[in-house]
Amino acid sequence: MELIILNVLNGVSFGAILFLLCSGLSLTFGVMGILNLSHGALYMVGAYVGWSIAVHQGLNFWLAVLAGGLVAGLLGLIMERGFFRHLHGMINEQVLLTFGFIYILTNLCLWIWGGVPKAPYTAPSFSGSFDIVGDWTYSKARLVVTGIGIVLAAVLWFFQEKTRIGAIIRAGMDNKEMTIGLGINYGLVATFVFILGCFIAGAAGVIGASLFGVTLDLGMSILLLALVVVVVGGKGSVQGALVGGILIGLIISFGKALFPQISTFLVYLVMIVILLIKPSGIMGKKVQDR
Amino acid sequence: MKEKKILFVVVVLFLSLTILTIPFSAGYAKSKNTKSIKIGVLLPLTGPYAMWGKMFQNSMELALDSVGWKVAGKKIELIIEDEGGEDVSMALEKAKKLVEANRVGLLLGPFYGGSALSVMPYTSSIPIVNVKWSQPGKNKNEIGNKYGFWVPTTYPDNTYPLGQYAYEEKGIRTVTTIGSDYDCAYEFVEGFTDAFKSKGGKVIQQQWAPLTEIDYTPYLSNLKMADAMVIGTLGPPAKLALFSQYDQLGLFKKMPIFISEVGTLPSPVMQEMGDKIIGVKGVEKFLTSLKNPEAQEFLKSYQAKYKSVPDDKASDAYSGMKVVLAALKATGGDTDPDTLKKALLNVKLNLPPGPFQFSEGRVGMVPLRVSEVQRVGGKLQWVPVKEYPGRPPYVETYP
Amino acid sequence: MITVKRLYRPAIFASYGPYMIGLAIFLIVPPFLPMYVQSIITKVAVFAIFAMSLDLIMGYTGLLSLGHAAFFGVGGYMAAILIKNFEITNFWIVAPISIVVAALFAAVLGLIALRVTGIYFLLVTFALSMLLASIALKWNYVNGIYGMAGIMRPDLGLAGFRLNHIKFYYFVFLILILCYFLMYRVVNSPFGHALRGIRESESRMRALGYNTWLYKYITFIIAGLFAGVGGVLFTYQSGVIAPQHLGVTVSTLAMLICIIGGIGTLWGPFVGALVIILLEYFSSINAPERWPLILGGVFVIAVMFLKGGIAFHLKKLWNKMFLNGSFKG
Amino acid sequence: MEALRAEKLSKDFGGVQAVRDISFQVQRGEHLAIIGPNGAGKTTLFSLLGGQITPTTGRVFFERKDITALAPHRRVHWGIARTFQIVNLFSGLTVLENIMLAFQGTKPSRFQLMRHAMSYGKLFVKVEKLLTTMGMWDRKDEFVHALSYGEQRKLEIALSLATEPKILLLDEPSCGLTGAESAEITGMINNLESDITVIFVAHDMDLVFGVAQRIIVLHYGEIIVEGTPDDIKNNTKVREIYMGYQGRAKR
Repeated sequence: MELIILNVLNGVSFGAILFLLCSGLSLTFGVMGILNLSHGALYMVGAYVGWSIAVHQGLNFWLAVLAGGLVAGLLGLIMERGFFRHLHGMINEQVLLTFGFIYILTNLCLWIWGGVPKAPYTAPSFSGSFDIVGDWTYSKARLVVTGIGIVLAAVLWFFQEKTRIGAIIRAGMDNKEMTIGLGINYGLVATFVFILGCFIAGAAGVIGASLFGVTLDLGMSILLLALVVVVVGGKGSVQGALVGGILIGLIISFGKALFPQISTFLVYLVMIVILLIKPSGIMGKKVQDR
Repeated sequence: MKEKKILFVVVVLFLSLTILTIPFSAGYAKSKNTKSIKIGVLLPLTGPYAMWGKMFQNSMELALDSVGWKVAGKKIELIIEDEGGEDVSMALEKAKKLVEANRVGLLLGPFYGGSALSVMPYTSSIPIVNVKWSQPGKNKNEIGNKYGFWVPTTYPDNTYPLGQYAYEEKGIRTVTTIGSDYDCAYEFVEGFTDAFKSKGGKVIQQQWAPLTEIDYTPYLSNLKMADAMVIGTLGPPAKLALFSQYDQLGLFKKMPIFISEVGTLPSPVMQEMGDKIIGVKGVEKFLTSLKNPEAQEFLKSYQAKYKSVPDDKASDAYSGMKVVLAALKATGGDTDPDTLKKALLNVKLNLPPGPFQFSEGRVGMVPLRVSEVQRVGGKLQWVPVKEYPGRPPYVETYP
Repeated sequence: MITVKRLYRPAIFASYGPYMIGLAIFLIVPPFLPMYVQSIITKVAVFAIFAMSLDLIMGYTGLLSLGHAAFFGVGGYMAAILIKNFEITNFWIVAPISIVVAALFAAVLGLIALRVTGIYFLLVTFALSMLLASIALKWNYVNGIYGMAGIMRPDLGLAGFRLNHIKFYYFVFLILILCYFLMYRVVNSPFGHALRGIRESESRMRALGYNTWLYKYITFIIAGLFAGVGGVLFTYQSGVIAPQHLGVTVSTLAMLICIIGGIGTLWGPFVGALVIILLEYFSSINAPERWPLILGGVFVIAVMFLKGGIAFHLKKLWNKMFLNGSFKG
Repeated sequence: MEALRAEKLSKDFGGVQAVRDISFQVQRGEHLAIIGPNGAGKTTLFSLLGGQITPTTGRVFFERKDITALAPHRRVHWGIARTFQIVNLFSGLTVLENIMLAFQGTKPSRFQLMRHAMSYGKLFVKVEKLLTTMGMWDRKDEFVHALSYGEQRKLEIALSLATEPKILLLDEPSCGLTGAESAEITGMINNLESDITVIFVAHDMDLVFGVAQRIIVLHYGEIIVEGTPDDIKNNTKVREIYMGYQGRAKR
């Protein structure tokens, strides 16, 4: 019995991390139609920056989260202003450009932080564990992560559904020309959302590092999972990223426990099935076939 | 029009860059002076094992400093290439370049198992002596290469003493194992379980995680309770995360951990992990707390030159270069494959891990030490608890 | 009443000049290069074939695939399985079977991938190739993560004729010319023109009586077939085939080669392959620790500044010199 | 001889009844115009005939054969060609290449993999004839994106003519053209071969009365009037719909 509870907790907390990562990717993909493959690399950069602040300098964990987010946001600004602005609608150029950034960012991290992987680091109040069922204990850090995930989901949902900027974003996703036609400086809003997405990726990196630590090929392995979640959840919707993240998290954790051999195939299989049945994802907007 | 000009300049610059690099390296091949001995080295400078690339380079250069980069009156030239990480075909391209362009006398490395397997057929077909400080697996076409030498012992032999120790000294009767889903981990676990089962121990569960695994918690919450948990080896992404996840599930109190490579927990990481890892046992050749003179001398000179603590893999590279230098001294600098092979086979040397000698199957024999993480003078350290003398591998080799 | 069979007959040298010069360079120069550069140039030829096959679906039909390496890898793996596990060494048995298997995979995966369009086609092809890569990673029959190594030069079944480095290079170059010729015919045939029509406007093509899905499906198979040819030759050239040769890094490399070379022209990918493979190799020699930085930088520069690719600009330069500027894109 | 018949065609998009049980017949060689204010369902009806969308209820017959579920590209082979309201051409290709593609659309050679596309002498003769009649032969090497809007509209019609259709569906052929250019289009339609049936949708009344032999007026998805151009001219209901729009609605 506890096996099921543990696996559910594992799935949900891993799903929360995936949500933290994918909410940014899903927003930038939905709002600007840009598939930012270097989103995973921003997550890794955030985690490394967080390590420098929290462990190397020994400062407060939440300061590290902020720092990780800011650095990733700054990189996002440079990427958007410098490059993506010129590549609207040219999908394969965007894919190549972002892939180039993965090479650059990974090697820069190797250069700055060296090759040694960093152990997981977290705020002192979150390390350790507490008893839940039978003689099993469960890590506080994972629950904190789940909590952060839920809180961020609520904030982003509120931001997207209830605020004025949220309305503009959703309008832009449905019909970009019309939104611009209404005199809204959609370019500025899109840039803001892109930087926000990158900020969330960087912050998620630090929060994720409290569970997984940081290594050089984190950028690529986390990216593959993020793409699956964005597709399953549906692009452009925060709820989609949350549902997609939790679903994939559960599939992975139960997959590893019950049939470890095929857990890696499972994830890609689910992605392909969803793409075929409902390309716009579970919660995604209907895709107009322009 | 201005924009067209920039484009044109970029294109011309682009093409000249590529054309330029060809003659540069082709010309490079012309410098064939026989006065110096050229040693080609393949190191993982990028990719998942980049952390060890720099360390190997430091240790090798340290060993060469000790002989003033000269042996038998000839200068030694070290040519280092990046073996790349995931793309195993790159290691083969670089090996060809080292052999054909730089005319290296012998080849050191590559380190990653996949790259080693792809380079092996090439080096054995030339032939050229290929000394490696990565551990050989039981894979026939790797260990069967007649000109291949391995300074460390095979995977199973490395963990065999740990299995004996667990059963005899610690009274462990049942174990559960976890490792990454590739043959290096399979063989590490196999070495432990062979020894453990031969004494009568029982393996109640074996779990294998994908190499790119990020989150081990699902495997840990799926653990069956046993006397101990054995870790084969884990893919780079999150091997350290396993220990903190193990702690977060409160398992350190329930089940001691045996790991197959002390290198999994290098000293800077140990200080970060803190006291939860006290009591973790592992097996390795070189430990900073060893007392023999060669070990202390290596430790002091490494720390003096590079300001960081060397670990077991650094000692392998240092020992590898020392063995090669000894053999080259014996052959008077001649790198003919057969003479060099004979010289390497009868090298007997005292190295940081202890007395060293190659087995007939060309695998290094050094004493192995089962050791434990303890807090010594405020710092967490691997402390040797039992030493097993070096002996020929129990795994089949091909002299 | 014009009865000329072919409308265009411009001066022979002006329109075929580039081909002649390119051919001359690649036939005469290699014997003088050191052996390891020869094997790199062979790798250039292999990736030129692979990139051309991607250009068929990306440049001509306008389908963006991020999983084309799947067929490249399947061709390579099939050859490795036949050589290592079945001990069939004759090239004329191994190559055709592997190419057909690659085409079969394209036929099956095409049915799945072509149900969606645009960015979702990109994602489905990406997921399919990663699925194949994770299967190869786990499958002990193909040696798991280390892949299959130790594959020697192909044995052409001619007694006493051994393919050494330079002979193998000419053999691969010959196959490259053959593939180029076949793809050139396909691209300039009515079928090829229909592909360009589909790239420009698929709805218009449907309104003119073309079953556009069938065209895309056939092209997907043809491209898979030629990618299989590239895969087989890659296995012989590099001596090893591993799971990451099925994955996204090789697909993106092919995409970069097409973009830098110039999509929509067949010899663009050839120029792109020459530049990228040489750059990747020599930058990793000259800067062992920092070469990914250089390669990543090249990705970015190429995408931002080389609109249309090197081939486009070379052609413009060529036409300015010979066709006194009557250049059409 | 009956060329095309629609029986109780209706189509609703999620509750919105765009077209409601429309039935009409067209004889071979006849010129039928479909007019009506915006949003009357003209384009929907047109897409139903062209096969781009399938009807919710009702059937379409071509020479008494049921083609309701026939795929659009198959309909072209049977002889039904259509043009698009928004110009939909191959802008990256030359005029000649556009026309060649159109001619090949229904020929078996369209799947030919090996032979050079330009080596079809017979096909080339037809292309040359069509382009000269359209007066675009001298523009044949021009890229479509370099053509003027009027030329693109003419090319749009030329493309559908190139499929040698029995029925030509024209979706607002003169939309956005100057008076002179639309007169040219009217002349072109009138001197088509007599056995080609033309069904077209238009707002330009000169084109309608200059070409149509019969007119159907749609309003809110229903046929309200059907008849010769003269009946329509002085039909009170038609005047009310159009006039009503200009003046204050009486109701």
